[in-house]
Amino acid sequence: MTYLWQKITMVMALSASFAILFALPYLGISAFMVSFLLSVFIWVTLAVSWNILSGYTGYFSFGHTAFFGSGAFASAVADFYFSIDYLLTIPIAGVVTTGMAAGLGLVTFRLRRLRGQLFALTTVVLTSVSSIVVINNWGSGIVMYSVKAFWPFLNIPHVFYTLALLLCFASIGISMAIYRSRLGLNLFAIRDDEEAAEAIGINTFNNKMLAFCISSLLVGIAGAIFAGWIKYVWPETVFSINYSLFPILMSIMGGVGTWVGPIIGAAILTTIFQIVAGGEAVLNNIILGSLLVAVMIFLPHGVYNLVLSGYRRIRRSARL
Amino acid sequence: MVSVTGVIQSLLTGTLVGGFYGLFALGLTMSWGVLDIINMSYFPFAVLSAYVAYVTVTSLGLDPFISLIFSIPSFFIMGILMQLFFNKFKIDIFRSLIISFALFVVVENTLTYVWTADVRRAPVGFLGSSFFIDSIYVPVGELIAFLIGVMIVLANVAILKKTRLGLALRAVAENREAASMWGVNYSRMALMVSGLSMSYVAIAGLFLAIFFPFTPSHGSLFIGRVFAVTILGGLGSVTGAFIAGIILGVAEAMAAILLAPSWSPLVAFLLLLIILVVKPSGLTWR
Amino acid sequence: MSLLRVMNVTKSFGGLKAVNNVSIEVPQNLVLGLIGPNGSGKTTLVNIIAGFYRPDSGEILFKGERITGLKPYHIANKGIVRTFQLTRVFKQLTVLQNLMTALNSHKDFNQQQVSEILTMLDLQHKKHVIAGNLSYGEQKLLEIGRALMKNPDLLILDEPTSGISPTIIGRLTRLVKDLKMLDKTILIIEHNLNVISTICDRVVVLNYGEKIAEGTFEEISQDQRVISAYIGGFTP
Amino acid sequence: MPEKNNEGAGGRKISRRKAISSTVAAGAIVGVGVVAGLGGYFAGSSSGGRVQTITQREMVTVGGQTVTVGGQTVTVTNTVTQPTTVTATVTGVAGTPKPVVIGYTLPKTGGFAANGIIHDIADEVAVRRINETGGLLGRPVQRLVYDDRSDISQIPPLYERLITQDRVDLIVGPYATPFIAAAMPVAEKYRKVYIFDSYTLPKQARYEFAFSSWATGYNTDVEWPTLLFEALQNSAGKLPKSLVVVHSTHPGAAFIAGGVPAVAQRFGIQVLDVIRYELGTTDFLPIATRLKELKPEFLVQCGLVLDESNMRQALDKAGFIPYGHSSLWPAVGALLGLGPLGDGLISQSVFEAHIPFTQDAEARYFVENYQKRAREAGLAYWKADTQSGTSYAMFQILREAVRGSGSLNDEDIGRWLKKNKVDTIFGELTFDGPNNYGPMKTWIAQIQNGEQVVVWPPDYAKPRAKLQYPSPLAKGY
Repeated sequence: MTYLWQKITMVMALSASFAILFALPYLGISAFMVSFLLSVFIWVTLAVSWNILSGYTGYFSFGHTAFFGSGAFASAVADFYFSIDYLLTIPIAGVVTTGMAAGLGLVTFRLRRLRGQLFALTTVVLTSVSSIVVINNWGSGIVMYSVKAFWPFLNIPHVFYTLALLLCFASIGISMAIYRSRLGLNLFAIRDDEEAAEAIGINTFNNKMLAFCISSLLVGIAGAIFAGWIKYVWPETVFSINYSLFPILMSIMGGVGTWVGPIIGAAILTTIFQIVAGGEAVLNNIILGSLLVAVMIFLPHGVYNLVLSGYRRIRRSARL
Repeated sequence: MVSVTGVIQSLLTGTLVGGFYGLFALGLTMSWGVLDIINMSYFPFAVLSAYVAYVTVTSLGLDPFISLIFSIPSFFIMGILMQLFFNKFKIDIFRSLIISFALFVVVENTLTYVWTADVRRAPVGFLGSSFFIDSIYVPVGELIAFLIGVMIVLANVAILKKTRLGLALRAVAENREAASMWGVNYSRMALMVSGLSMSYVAIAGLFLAIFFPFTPSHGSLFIGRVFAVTILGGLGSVTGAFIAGIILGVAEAMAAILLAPSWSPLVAFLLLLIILVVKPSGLTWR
Repeated sequence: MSLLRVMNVTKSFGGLKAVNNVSIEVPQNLVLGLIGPNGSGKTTLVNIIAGFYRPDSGEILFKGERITGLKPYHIANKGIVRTFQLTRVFKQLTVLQNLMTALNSHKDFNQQQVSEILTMLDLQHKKHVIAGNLSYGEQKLLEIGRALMKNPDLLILDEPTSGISPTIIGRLTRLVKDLKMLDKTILIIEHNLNVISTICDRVVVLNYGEKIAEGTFEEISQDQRVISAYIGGFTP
Repeated sequence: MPEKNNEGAGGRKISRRKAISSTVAAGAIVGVGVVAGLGGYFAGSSSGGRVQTITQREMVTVGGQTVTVGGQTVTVTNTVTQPTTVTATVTGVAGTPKPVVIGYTLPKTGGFAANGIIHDIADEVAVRRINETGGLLGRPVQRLVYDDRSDISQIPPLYERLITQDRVDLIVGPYATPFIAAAMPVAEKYRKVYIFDSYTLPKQARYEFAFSSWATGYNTDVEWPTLLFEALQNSAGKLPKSLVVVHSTHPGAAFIAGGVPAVAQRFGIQVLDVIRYELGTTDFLPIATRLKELKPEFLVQCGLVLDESNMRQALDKAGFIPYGHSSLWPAVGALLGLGPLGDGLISQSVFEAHIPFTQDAEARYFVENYQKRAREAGLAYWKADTQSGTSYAMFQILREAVRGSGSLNDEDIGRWLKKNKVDTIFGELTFDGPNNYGPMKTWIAQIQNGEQVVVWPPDYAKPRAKLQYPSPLAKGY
């Protein structure tokens, strides 16, 4: 009963906010807001997808850079060299990154001992390996000023905004679904005690693989959309360590392991970055750093938890 | 095409340079493996130590190594303070990452504020030179860095084997709860370890100043390698990290001379991967 | 016929033979006790049965079907569920969620079964407590409950009474007795011989990885080798 | 699982918890939009507000009445040295025309900041010059500079923000090729005139109003090596027999390196090897070792910032230094830090602080003021050179174009630039070639006893300066 009720609210809330965000550009918000929100969507996607694997299973991944960069380049190369329609390159990018994830998973998830560490390292390795491969082939980057796509596509207003929005909500939906599903429970079990999970009959390997593939798929697509939007794909930038680091920070800041946390974290951090861009950049960054420390001290479990407990307090006071 | 001397040369220089990577990773492996703290802030702190050396050389006109007299103690204290902070607020591994990243940002930008983002280079005299054994060259600075690394490793092994602290360290590295049951005063030991790690960082930073011209954001260049070395060496294993560093260095150097420099990191990392698949525990020598 | 047959299983770590050519039969609807001094290879044997270790030699048949070297989750789904010596509940999940993990899908969720098990463990009132906040003893109970959620054909309990308070030991023995009533087949490793004597139909004694005796508690308590294995510390 | 951790005991809480979390979640999702929106808007407006703050220092006279401009973009470095920041608002001063705001981004933090600060100072000087010479169309000029954190994903939002949020009158390019490339589509989208200073992929600057203040020439990958070898032939009177090309994966560097071998062959020089290294490489010993094996007479390194000085040192350690060593855009400061070892390194240059460049009054103004400010800012290498020169010229070009076309309309400015010549601190520039590139005006410079001087071609070379080749430091043959 309650379950059904809150399912309904959830769906309504999601679709409502989607509708709002979808409409925003046509309600004449400034183009800056459009492209800013776009970058927010991409960051949210990255944070949420990181959380799907690392937040839920506790397997720490430093590999988002690899998937993001590879996704971006997969799309750029397909579009520029093989002149494949841009829209088609998006799924291609997804396939490529998922393949990478599957390969890495096959290597690491099979090994029993020191799972966490080993996985962390292999993701670091994957990052540098993929970036080096790309650098050695398309080191000077690819300029996509003329994105090849079937003609009406480019005329769609705010097309990249829409794509990013769709992806963002897709990943939120997926993350939420997993959180509530059997898969989610398995992943939490794996995070708490992998051997016990095996002993109770959970196929840990498959579950981890699934989570990893979903996560990397989302990141790859994000990369492809980023490529089309930024129109200049350069290894140094799409393989920047930020794409590994910031999703982690965002998730932790928002509340790691919850499905809402990363969304909040991403929104907040991206906004802060915009704010500190103006004026005395260096001082702003110092302030930003101190602020992060404060957040982590006073909100040990992330912002989302603060919101939750705050809500509870209201409820309680309301009841009295 | 490549002569024997070339290969030997690369082996040598690779080993020495790898020693520097190992040296750089010591701090991280200690704090990650023993304290469960992934301390990103070590990178800009290393650069800070580099600036200290820079000032010692340019303003005071002294030998860069003099700077250690100042930087090691102060870094040791900073490490202790940092750990006190982490203990006070019971920082777990996740939050340690974000907090130390915040510190990363603060320190790096403070450096930018003080010294500007401009490139600095400390004139290092003979440390930048090299001597020759027949046609093989041995860079002095790298050699010294390597030797210091070796000394630290040996000292560390001695500590682990002989002292009570060492016992405690091993116990904690194995299993923290158990260790605390056996009456290891974790928090005090943590202070010690954190202080040590920071002093290692100070040393690494000194060599940063000796080897390269640097900017406040120079530490970031090493994040990838240092993480790889740390994890490959086996978290908490100083010896492991150092050896992992050497493997990385040699692999890079060999690849650079046999294939192409632009491919060398790839070879190095693939090598790490292979080693891991063969020996998943990492090169844990405790 | 017997549910589980362990045939000449050997497993060695380095030089040491942890389990040496051991054969055991676990008959249907019986509680079999597995005892022996520390390091006699009891837990190793359980790990082999549950698929955590691969035996160097020997075969394991379950319901007449060969399960040697299958993955642990596979064996668990075939109907052998084990608990751990140091309890391993999912500390960040609630009691209910812990039980749920044993199901293969949310669809199999059965309110009645859950409440039955919770009553059996008497943890009904703690349904939504985070497992990590339970007492150690309660965690042990929960772990068994989690195993029961799978309605295993064979339940393996690894030292259920180790390191818990006498009161909980009482609850545990009662629990095992209840299970016996329900005709469950149980393989139980135990130090506490009172527990063994009260609940086990048959007992197998291991020492230095070898089976030195098998029979009813009375029989083995007469056995000279068993007595010498437990130097004196053995009073039925 | 924080969310669960603080769940107390007690029944029927599960459903409520879920209910709570779902509602909160819903809020959060809507929050994304709202938070972001507010944040972004606040960011925009707050900086918009900051545009108004001004500093005493830059008080100037325009059309007889006093106005004050330009405090907005004071960098850390000059607030340190010039704390006299008085805040009043432009609108507060009676009867002043509204200032012309020129918006762009610079890497003030992160990997590219080392050169970012140089550009920032040069731009500040350039803008002050514009204001001292009557502003633009009688209106004072001020810069609105955002920090792109050396992160390319920041570029499009920031430029959108400048154009649509802050509604700046004009924009110019950020620093470094990839960033300039990333901002170009945005400029194109709003058809803003887009002048930039440090872009090295001329073939890819396709936007019709894209203008480079750095006259690299459209075929710089052929023209520059040609000039280099001509310099060797004529100024030094000697060509190397063999060379090795070592280049970074930086797009501009790789582009030029790609052209070198063909040109070298045309000059009858044997190309022994082409070695590519990853951008951000710090350890050059392997490359040095390899060069020691190959023993080329000449080394063409296409790298940037620190690569050359690292390479120099590695070569010295390896005990092999070629007769000649050329590079593209080194950080001269770092090279001078090497002492004598830096001497003899050849590199590209469009401007050095010596005759003939300093014969031009504008150039003298730039040199004096830039070097003063750079010293105040505490830069290790404070001499005016290519980096700062192109940066200054960028604003010169904008100034001339606005004054020439007599309009702030981007179309007019753009069309005027395509047709006319512009006189800059390094001579006359034209934008009539493909992708608006005129002929190459990039020269051969060399570090000679502790300072970088242009040595070729003669009409730009420092008097009596000759290209030194072979270098006396050469060893290991």
